[in-house]
Amino acid sequence: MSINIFKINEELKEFIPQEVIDLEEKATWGNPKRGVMDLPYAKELLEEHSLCAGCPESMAFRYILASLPNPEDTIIVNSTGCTSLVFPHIALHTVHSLFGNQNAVATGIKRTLEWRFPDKVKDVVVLAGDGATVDIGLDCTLQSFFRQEKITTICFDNEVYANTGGQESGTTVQGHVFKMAPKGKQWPKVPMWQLAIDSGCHYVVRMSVSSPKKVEQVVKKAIYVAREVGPTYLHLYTPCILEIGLNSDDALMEMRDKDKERFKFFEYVSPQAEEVIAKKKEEGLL
Amino acid sequence: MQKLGEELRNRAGQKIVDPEYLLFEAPREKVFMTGSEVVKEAVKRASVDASVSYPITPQSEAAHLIGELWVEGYVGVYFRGESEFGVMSELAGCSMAGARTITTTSGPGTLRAMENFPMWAGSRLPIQLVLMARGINSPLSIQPDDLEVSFLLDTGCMVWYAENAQELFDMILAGFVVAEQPDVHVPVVNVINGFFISHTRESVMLPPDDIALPPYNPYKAPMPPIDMEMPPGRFLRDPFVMKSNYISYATHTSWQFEVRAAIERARPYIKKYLGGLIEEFGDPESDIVLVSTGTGAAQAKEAVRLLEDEGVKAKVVKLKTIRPFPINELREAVKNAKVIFVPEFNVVGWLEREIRRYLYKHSDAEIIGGPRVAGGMTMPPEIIAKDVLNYLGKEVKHVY
Amino acid sequence: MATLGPSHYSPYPVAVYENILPPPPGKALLLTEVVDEEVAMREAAKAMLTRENPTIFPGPQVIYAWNEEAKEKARLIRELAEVLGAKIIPMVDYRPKYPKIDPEKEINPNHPNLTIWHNNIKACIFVGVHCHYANVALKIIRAETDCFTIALCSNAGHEDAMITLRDQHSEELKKFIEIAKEVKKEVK
Amino acid sequence: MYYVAKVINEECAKYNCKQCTLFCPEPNTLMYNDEEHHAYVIYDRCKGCALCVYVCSDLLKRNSIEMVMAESLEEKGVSK
Repeated sequence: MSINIFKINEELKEFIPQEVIDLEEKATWGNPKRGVMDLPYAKELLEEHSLCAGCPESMAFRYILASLPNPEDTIIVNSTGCTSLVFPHIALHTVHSLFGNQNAVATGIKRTLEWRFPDKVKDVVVLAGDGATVDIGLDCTLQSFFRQEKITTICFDNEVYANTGGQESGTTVQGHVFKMAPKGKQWPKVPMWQLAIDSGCHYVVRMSVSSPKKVEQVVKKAIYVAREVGPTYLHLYTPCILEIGLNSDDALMEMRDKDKERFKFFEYVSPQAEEVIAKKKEEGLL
Repeated sequence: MQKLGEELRNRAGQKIVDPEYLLFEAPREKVFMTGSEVVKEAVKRASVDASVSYPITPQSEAAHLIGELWVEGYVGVYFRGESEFGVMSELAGCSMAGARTITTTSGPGTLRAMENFPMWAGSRLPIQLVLMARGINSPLSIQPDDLEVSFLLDTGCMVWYAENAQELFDMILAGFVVAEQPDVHVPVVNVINGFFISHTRESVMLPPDDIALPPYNPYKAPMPPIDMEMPPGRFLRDPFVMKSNYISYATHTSWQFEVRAAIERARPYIKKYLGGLIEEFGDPESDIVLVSTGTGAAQAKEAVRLLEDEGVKAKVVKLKTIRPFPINELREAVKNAKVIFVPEFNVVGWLEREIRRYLYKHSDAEIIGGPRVAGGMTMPPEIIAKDVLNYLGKEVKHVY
Repeated sequence: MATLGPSHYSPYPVAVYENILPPPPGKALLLTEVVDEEVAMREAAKAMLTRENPTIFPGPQVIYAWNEEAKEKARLIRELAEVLGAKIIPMVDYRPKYPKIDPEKEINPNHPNLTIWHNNIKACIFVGVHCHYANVALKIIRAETDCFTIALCSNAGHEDAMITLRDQHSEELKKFIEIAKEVKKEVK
Repeated sequence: MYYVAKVINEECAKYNCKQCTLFCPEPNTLMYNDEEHHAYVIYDRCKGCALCVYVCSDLLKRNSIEMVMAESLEEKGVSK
C-alpha cells in the first residue's frame, strides 16, 4: 500500500513537525470521492508556497490536488515556470525535469509504472504552464497525444511568460503588448484545446478556474478517461494578475469576465470517453 | 523477478547470475557479428526494463534490434520517441520510475539531446547511452568522427570508449553494473566509432543467452524512485536550488560536486568489471607512446606492429574510460615516455587537450596531437607509423 | 571555513578529490583511514558521548513506517538516542522548504548548517537519509561547521562523513547500541 | 507591517456558505469551524490578497471578512 509512505513510525512521532503528522492523519487518502468540499476541513496536499498573493494558479493547484481520485498512487510531472516553485510543496512524488519535456518524461514514467506494477493503478498527471505546453514543449505535448499515452495533461494558461517577467507567449491574445511583442502580438492565440482534439485526446476541456466544483468534475473525468482510454487535456485560465496589471483581489473577477468570452466552458468527449464517464457515474464516482 | 526452485529468474525467464559470472566465468561461444548486433546481444542479457529509440545513422540498426528484443519479451518498454530530445526525456522518466534503461544515438542526435545529459547526471539517473560517434558539423556528414564526445565530457555522465565489438558487449553489461552502484548512480555513455564498429563484422565471444544480470533495484538508488512506493511521499525530483527559492547557493555547488564525486567513486568498480581504466599494448619499456581510444587505439596497435618491422619499439596506452579519466594510470604508463602521440578521429584534438591537462607537470614527454583524421576518413596505421618515424628522423620506406 | 582544496574556488572540501573513497565491503572509514567496523563504531560512540549536543538526524527511510525494517530501525534509533544521550532532529523530506525551516526542530539537506549552528551540535549521526541528500548535506556541514559527522548507511557509505559505516541494517544497529553501552561505561 | 484577513465570527455564523475557504488561493489558510459555524484564518499563512473579502462582500454581499493589520491581532497563528 503506497499510503504507508505517509505513515510515521510511532517511536519517532514526537519529533516530527505537525504539518507532516497532519498529512498522515488529516489528509484525504484512499477515498476516490474526495473533492474540493474537503478543503475547508482536510489537510491539503499542498503546503505553503511562494506564489504571489492572490494568484489564481494557486487556486487551480488547490482544486486539482483536492480532486485527484487516487493521490496515494498519483505522480505529477511539471515543467519550468511559476508552477515549478510550487512543486516542492506538493505531498506527492513529482518531477521537474527540463523546460518543455514534461509530456515526454510523463510518458516514460507512465509506461514504466505500467510495466513494473501491472496490477496497480498509477495515475500520471502533467501540470505545466502555457509556455511549456504550447510553445517550447508543443512537440512533446502533441506527440504524447499522437502516441495515445494514458496521461492527463493540464495546462495553466496565463497567456504570458510570467516567471521570466512578462513576455508574449503562443497563448497571448492578438494585439496584446507584452515584452518581446512590443508592437502587440502579431498573430492569434493558439487554440490548444482544438489541437488536443485533433491530436487524439479523448477528453478535452477549456475553462477558467472560477468554479471549484466544476474543476473537480473535469479533473476526475480527465483522470478516469486517461486511465482507461488515452490522453486527456484540460486548458485552464489562470490569469497572471501581476502582468495584466490587476490587484491581488481581482483574479476571480477577471476569470468570471473571461468565462463569458474566450474561456467560455467548452468540453469535448470522445465516444470511448463517454462510456468511461457513464460507468464512473454509475459507480457514484462522478 | 521470480524464484523457480533454487534459481532466480528475471521477467524474461532468464536465469539471474552474478555480474562476475556473466562477465568473466560463463562459457563463451564465438560468433561473427556487427557492433549493432552486439548491442542487441548485450541488452538481451541485461534484464533491461525500458528503451526508447529514434532513427539516426549509424545507430538505427542497434535501436531496431532492441525493438525486436521487446517483441521477444526481453525488454519491458520500447517505442520510438519524437526526437532525440524527446527520447532522452522519456528515458529520464523511465529511469526515475525505476527502470533499467538503454538507448543509442549518434552525431547531431547527441547534440539535439544535449540538454538532457546534465539533467540525467544531476538527477542521478544511471541511464546507459551507446554513442555511435559520427560527424556533427555543417556541412553534414554521416561518417565516423568523434568530435561529439568532447561535448559530453563535462555533463556529469561517465564516458567510456570501446575499441571493438567485443569490448562494446562487455562494456554495456559492465556499464549497467557500475552505473547502478548506489554510490555511483550516474549515467554511462559507451562510445564507439560509428560504422567502423557498428557496421563491420568481427568475431565476438558471447556467453549463453539464457542467463542475465540481476534486475535493477531502484530502492537502493541515492534518490527515491518516482513511483509513490518509497518515502518521502512529498518529493520533487529535482527542485530548483537557488537563493530565490529560499535556500543557499551552497546546495547547488555541493550537488554538482556530488555528481562529480559519484564519477570518482566508479573507479574501483571499473577496475573490477573492466579490468582497469587503461590497457597497454606493445613494449612496456618504450619511450615512444601512442595514447588513444576506441578505433584510434586499434589503429595505433597496428602502427606499433609496423614500427616493430622498422626496428622501432613503441607502445599504445588505450584509455577505456574518459570519465572518470585514468589520471594515475596514464601518468604511470607514460613515466618513461619521451614522446607521446595522440591519434584522433576529430579535428579539434579533444583527447590531446585532456592528456595535456592531466600530464601537465607530471611528464617531461613531448606531446604531439596527431595524427588526426575527420569526417569519415580512415586512419591507416601507416600514417601513425610515418609520424613516429618522421619524428625520429628515420627514413620512411612505406609508400603512402 | 575549511581549507581550500583541489576544488579551488568552492569553499567545499570534497573527499574524493583527496583520493578518499567509500570503504570496501565489511570495512568502515574513520576520517581518512579504512578500519574495522567495530573500531569505527567505538569511535563514533565516543564522539557522540563526549561532544556537545550530540544529535541523531533520522531521514525518510526510517521516519516512515513503509516496511518492517523501517519500523524496527525506528525503535532501534530511539534506543540508540537514549544510550548516547542524543537529541533526535528529523529530516522529514528533502524539499527546499518555504518559507523557512524551524532549525530547532528540523534539518534540511539544502542548508543543514542552520540546524547545526542553531543547536550548537558538535556530533551527529545521519541514518535513513537517501545517499544523494546525505552527501549534499555532509559536504555542506564539513565546509560550514565543526560538527563531527557520522553516517550509518544501508548502502556503500559516505566518504564526506568523518566516520562512515556501510551496509548498516537492524543487526548492525543492535551491535552499535551494544558497543555504545560499553563505551559509555568507559568514558564516564 | 502587512494586512491579513480576519473573519467576523458572529457575522459569518449567520450563513453556512464556506465559499471563502474555496476561493482563498493559499492552502490550509482559510478553514471552517463546524462546531461554531464560521470560517477562520491561519494568520501565519495569509498573504493578504483580500480575495476572500471580494468573495464575501462584493459577490455575496455578506461582509463577514475584513482586512486588519497583522500586528493588531491578539491571538497569534490561529483564529477560531
